[in-house]
Amino acid sequence: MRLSYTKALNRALADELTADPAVCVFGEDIGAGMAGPTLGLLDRFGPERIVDTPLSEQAFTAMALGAALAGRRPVLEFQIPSLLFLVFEQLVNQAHKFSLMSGGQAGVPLTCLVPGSGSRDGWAGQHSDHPYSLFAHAGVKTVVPATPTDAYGLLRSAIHDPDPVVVFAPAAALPVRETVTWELAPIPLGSARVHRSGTDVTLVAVGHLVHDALAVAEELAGEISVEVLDPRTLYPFDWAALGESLERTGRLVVIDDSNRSCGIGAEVLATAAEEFRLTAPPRRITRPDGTVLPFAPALDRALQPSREQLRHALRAVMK
Amino acid sequence: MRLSYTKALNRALADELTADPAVCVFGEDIGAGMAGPTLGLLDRFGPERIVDTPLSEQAFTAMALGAALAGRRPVLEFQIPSLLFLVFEQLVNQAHKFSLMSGGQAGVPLTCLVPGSGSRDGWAGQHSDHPYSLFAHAGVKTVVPATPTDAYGLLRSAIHDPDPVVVFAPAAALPVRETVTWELAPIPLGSARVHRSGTDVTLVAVGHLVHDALAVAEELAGEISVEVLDPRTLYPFDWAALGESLERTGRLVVIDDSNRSCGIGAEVLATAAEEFRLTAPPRRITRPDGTVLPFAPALDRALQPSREQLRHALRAVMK
Amino acid sequence: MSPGAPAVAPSADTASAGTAPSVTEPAVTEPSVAALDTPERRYRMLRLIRSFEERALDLVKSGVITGGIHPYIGQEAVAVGVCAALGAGDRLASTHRGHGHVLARGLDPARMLAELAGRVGGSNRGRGGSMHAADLRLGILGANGIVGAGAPIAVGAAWADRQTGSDAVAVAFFGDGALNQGVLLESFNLAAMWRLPVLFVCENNGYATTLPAGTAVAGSATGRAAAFGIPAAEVDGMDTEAVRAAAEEAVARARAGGGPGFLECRTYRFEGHHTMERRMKLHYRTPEEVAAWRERDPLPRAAAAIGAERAAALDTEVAARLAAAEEFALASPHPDPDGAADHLYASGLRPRAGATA
Amino acid sequence: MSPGAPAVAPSADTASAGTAPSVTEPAVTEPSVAALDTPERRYRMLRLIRSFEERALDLVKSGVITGGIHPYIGQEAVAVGVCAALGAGDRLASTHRGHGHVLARGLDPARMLAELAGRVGGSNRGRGGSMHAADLRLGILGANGIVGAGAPIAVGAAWADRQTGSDAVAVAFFGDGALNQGVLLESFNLAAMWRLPVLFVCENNGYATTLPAGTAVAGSATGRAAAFGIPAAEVDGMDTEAVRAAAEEAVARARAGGGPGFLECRTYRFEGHHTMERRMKLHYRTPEEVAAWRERDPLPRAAAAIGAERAAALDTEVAARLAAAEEFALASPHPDPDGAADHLYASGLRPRAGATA
Ligand SMILES: Cc1ncc(C[n+]2csc(CCOP(=O)(O)OP(=O)(O)O)c2C)c(N)n1
Ligand SMILES: Cc1ncc(C[n+]2csc(CCOP(=O)(O)OP(=O)(O)O)c2C)c(N)n1
Ligand SMILES: [Mg+2]
Ligand SMILES: [Mg+2]
Repeated sequence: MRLSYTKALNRALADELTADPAVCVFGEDIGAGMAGPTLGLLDRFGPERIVDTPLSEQAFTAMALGAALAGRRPVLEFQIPSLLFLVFEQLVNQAHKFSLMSGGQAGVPLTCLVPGSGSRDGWAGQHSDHPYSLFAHAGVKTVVPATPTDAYGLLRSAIHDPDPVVVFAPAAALPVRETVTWELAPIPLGSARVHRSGTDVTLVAVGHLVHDALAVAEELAGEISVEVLDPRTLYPFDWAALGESLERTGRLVVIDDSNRSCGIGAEVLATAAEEFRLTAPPRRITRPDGTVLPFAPALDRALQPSREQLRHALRAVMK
Repeated sequence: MRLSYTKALNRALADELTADPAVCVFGEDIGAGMAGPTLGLLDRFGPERIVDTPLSEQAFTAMALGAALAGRRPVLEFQIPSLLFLVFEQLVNQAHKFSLMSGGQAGVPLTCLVPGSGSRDGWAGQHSDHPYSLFAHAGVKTVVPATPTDAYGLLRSAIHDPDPVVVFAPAAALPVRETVTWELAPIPLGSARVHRSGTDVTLVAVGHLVHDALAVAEELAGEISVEVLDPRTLYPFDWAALGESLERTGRLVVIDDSNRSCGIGAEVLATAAEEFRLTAPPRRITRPDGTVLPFAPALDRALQPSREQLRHALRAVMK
Repeated sequence: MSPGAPAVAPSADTASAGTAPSVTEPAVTEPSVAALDTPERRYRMLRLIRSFEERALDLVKSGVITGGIHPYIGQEAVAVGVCAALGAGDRLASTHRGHGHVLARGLDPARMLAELAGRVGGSNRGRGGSMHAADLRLGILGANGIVGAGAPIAVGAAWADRQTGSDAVAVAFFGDGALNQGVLLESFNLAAMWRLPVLFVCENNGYATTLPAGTAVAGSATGRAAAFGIPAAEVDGMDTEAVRAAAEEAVARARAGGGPGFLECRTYRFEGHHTMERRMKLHYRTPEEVAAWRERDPLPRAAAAIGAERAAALDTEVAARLAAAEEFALASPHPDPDGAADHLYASGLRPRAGATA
Repeated sequence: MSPGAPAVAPSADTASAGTAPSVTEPAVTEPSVAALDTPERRYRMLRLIRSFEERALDLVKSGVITGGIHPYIGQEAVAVGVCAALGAGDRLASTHRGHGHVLARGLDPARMLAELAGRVGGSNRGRGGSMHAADLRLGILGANGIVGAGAPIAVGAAWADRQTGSDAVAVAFFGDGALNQGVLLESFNLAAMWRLPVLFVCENNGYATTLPAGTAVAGSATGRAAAFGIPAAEVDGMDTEAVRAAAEEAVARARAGGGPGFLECRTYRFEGHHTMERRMKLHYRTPEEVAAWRERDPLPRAAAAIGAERAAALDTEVAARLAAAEEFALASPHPDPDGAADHLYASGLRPRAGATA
């Protein structure tokens, strides 16, 4: 079977909706399946479970929290990554905090899905954020799948999880297709995936950058043996997998599409510096500090992590 | 003169209001001066410049952006740190991005002031956040003064700055008083302050933790020579000052009251590991990942950075 | 774990106590909602709330309650009148000034007081405090530290309940200040558009902290709700029976599928916004205004309806109950700091500590 | 730098060009607002917007414009009617569907087209694109990528202008979808409470993307504004003169200190929500509905008022202007990637790069 990333999200939703009557989806234009992941779901599951919402992100996010407390497992689709800014209060200050503040009376099984995070050509400053590190800081479970199989498996686990989870589907990963010969299955949150083993450098790549990482690793294969590690879940992070890899390589490069300061790249470097074996100074490739992506395509690309920067960093840590 | 931290903020506001008729203040209960920094300002400057707002944080934050574009320099007071979550969209997606998106047509000189950030005894989960790292990630200028003099000088510079700035006044620093024998003056954003020189370890401390850092450094003086560096501005960070200090010490400990993952502590460790001289693995002391502060005082304190942890970390990096 | 079900993750507090039941553990028996079906029971609840708050004020002063509270004194008729209109399966979302709401719904004052004292016997195991009291078994979706935040949560619960075929109604309490929060207004629209069984209860006590409602709310509260197509009524919030009558009507309509309702209860808080206010010199209300509203105290009115003697007997009963509650609260242990991060994740995920060993 | 003043930070784009003026540089002369004081001028502007959008659709198809646009075609009467009511000192905040608003205000179509093509000659130096077109010298506070976000910005500008003693008015354009954004409703309250000179213009084109307004907006748009005490009128948004008359009345009242006004302009977009929609099979509107609204196209009506001959002459004039605009846009250079982070901070702060050398 040839599986596209968007279709994988679509199947994960359909499978969870089928498996558990408590699952429901809220979002804008999801009946029409505009963004892809909800295509055909309205016909199959009806308007009681596939709920087209007015443009009231704050209210419907808090509604999802209320519905979760009443026994549902809502999934929310957001058309733009920065819409998560609009619901930061509802997600972080309400949903994330409910379990502890209530003394463990209930979890809040709520999943936010952003199909098309990061830069999309021509969408400019307010539509091109990749704010996953904000949620990793707040402590909301944060998932950034790189491949269709992972997108399927992680979204299912996210929906199944008793806590709020945000799933970022990078725009640049949506065109990825995979030939799937095995049965699709849930993939536990918090477990990394080693896409390629190597002995010289551990290259941690996030989301769509996994594919760039693999391409560059292949390209430099004769020169440097690069292990490509995809954390898949940024929070909780699979520190054990990172530690094991660094035990072998001792060298670290991270490629991460979020802003530099206090991004997940910083966290990986910091934890590695504190706790793991490093034989050379680590490197990270990120967006610049405080990035706002400009509209013009060449400017937009100039502020995103590039393969050229990655080659340079890999060579630099080998020196 | 004996200057309290809150009085310093109050004087900075009064001095900026006096110096520049474009400065105005928006916030809740600021006419009554409930939180302290605006005490007496309504009487002095009138309701046209000291504006008590209804509970519409989103609208008045965006209004401040509009007012800034029309030539004003608004200051917004927020009663609770998490109210910044509520206005994340207006602050980050609108105000921060305006300059670049407009091709440099205008800056947005808007200052957000949070008097009483971090834990306040008994205020529990939704009132005890210290979310400065979120803004450092987003790229909004972020200031956390530790002392009354710094609070005065940095708030003045924040108001004067042509870009949005968020100023966190940690609740635990508000009781600090200082005997001031010099004239108070603006302090430039982005410049760190070495409170205490030392040769063994560079201890980077944020906000109220500067005072804990100084106390522990003093206590361990016979054992370890600790340099206490207060960045004062978390974004932009004074990397040059950190580099210089590490050039001398080669060892790094950070104490930071934000959540561990992707916090400013992570950023300092990451940048140091990448760019500066480190002769031992660095350490950071933070809140745990994803912290929600529980109500009971002993639980609340158990999740905040402690002097005991700091002593332990300082000794650990010396091994 | 099934969603919404109590998630009892292992806790340091209880781990040390083993599995043996202990007096300081939260009650394991299913609590039941308060019966408020007679004037006596309603009067008793008014008194319970009033006396609870008075006791809480003392405990704030003595330092047993850390951080202070937003006292509900003066507004009791609203909580009691509204909760009297509810059935066992209904739910409510409360506010920063929530003690009255949760007590009127049936939360045991002993567990509420233990919560205020930060003890493991508290409704939230000492994790929530005044602004987060919750008991999902009673349909209490939580007090809330953020103004306006509870309303959409109630709307969501109402939506979910309706989907399962239940005829439950959800109540959202909020103040006049919340009328200017965008998310509340968004909630009006969703509830109205989808004809959800929600009762919006605005407790207009005239002020949002120091800001008079008259300088903050353009138009009227009822007009605002009505603009979304929500039937809206103004009620004397100092009159328990008037509130109850209006609430019963709105609840019945909502239960029957008639969509949301809105009540503006005109009321007053006799105390400051928060206990902190006692330490400040604020002048936003005149002593005359406070005195005039105190004349309209809901308790004497409710007492008159049942007779002084009966009221006095109930007062005694309440006093005894609260004395026992205080005893329970103060006997309940402080939580173990080792369990400070307990319950952070319902999945049992343990966060990394703030420092490495 | 003084607040609000154009902040012209050194840019890699211009640095290489030295100080010599160049045809591709943004015009340094002060632009002026469009004169829309006669039926001819209004017709010409309707045509300019229509033809601009048609040209833009072509350029999206040919790939010159990256990412697509939200076409304004069909709604031109609203932008032209409203902007005809404004004076030089007034301001406006626009939306994701903003080309019509900014052109009607006087933004040079050459600079707008250059912006859509991502060139340095664009209104925003190629940094903003379709959804962020701004020109502060014309009082254009920016299009906006977030629904409802522009309104409070306009309210803030109105507040600031009034404080300085100016009698300027600020217009906020938004769609029917925005009526359900909390921040917009909060803005109604603040504008009403403070009697600010704001004109809220709701372009109700019947849909928020695929969602019919009838299933999204409980009550009515005008009723919602009226509930905040804002005089509200429904207008035929396909009739330029009707829009202008209603806008003039509201602007005059606001200018005289009478507070905000609200217009619901019933209109329709002839194209899809976004050019992307052409690639999808969506069925939320019937062909009959689209055809019926096309019958009400504002251009023929405006043309009839001035005579076919005059209209044809203006069409020719507009065509020439747009041909020149396209020429300008395509001749304008692409910005230098080295300057990608230019203008991020008005203070001139340069962010750290995403990779170390
Ligand atoms: C969104 C938000 N803004 C501000 C605050 C701080 N605050 C807490 S209570 C309050 C006043 C609330 O007034 P109202 O809604 O009338 O309720 P009341 O206190 O009168 O019961 C304020 C400003 C908050 N908690 N949440
Ligand atoms: C707050 C927000 N939610 C969702 C979106 C995605 N989005 C962009 S335009 C649009 C529809 C807007 O409808 P309306 O306000 O009626 O304007 P129209 O497109 O009809 O002109 C949506 C959902 C957004 N940009 N901002
Ligand atoms: Mg009130
Ligand atoms: Mg529309």
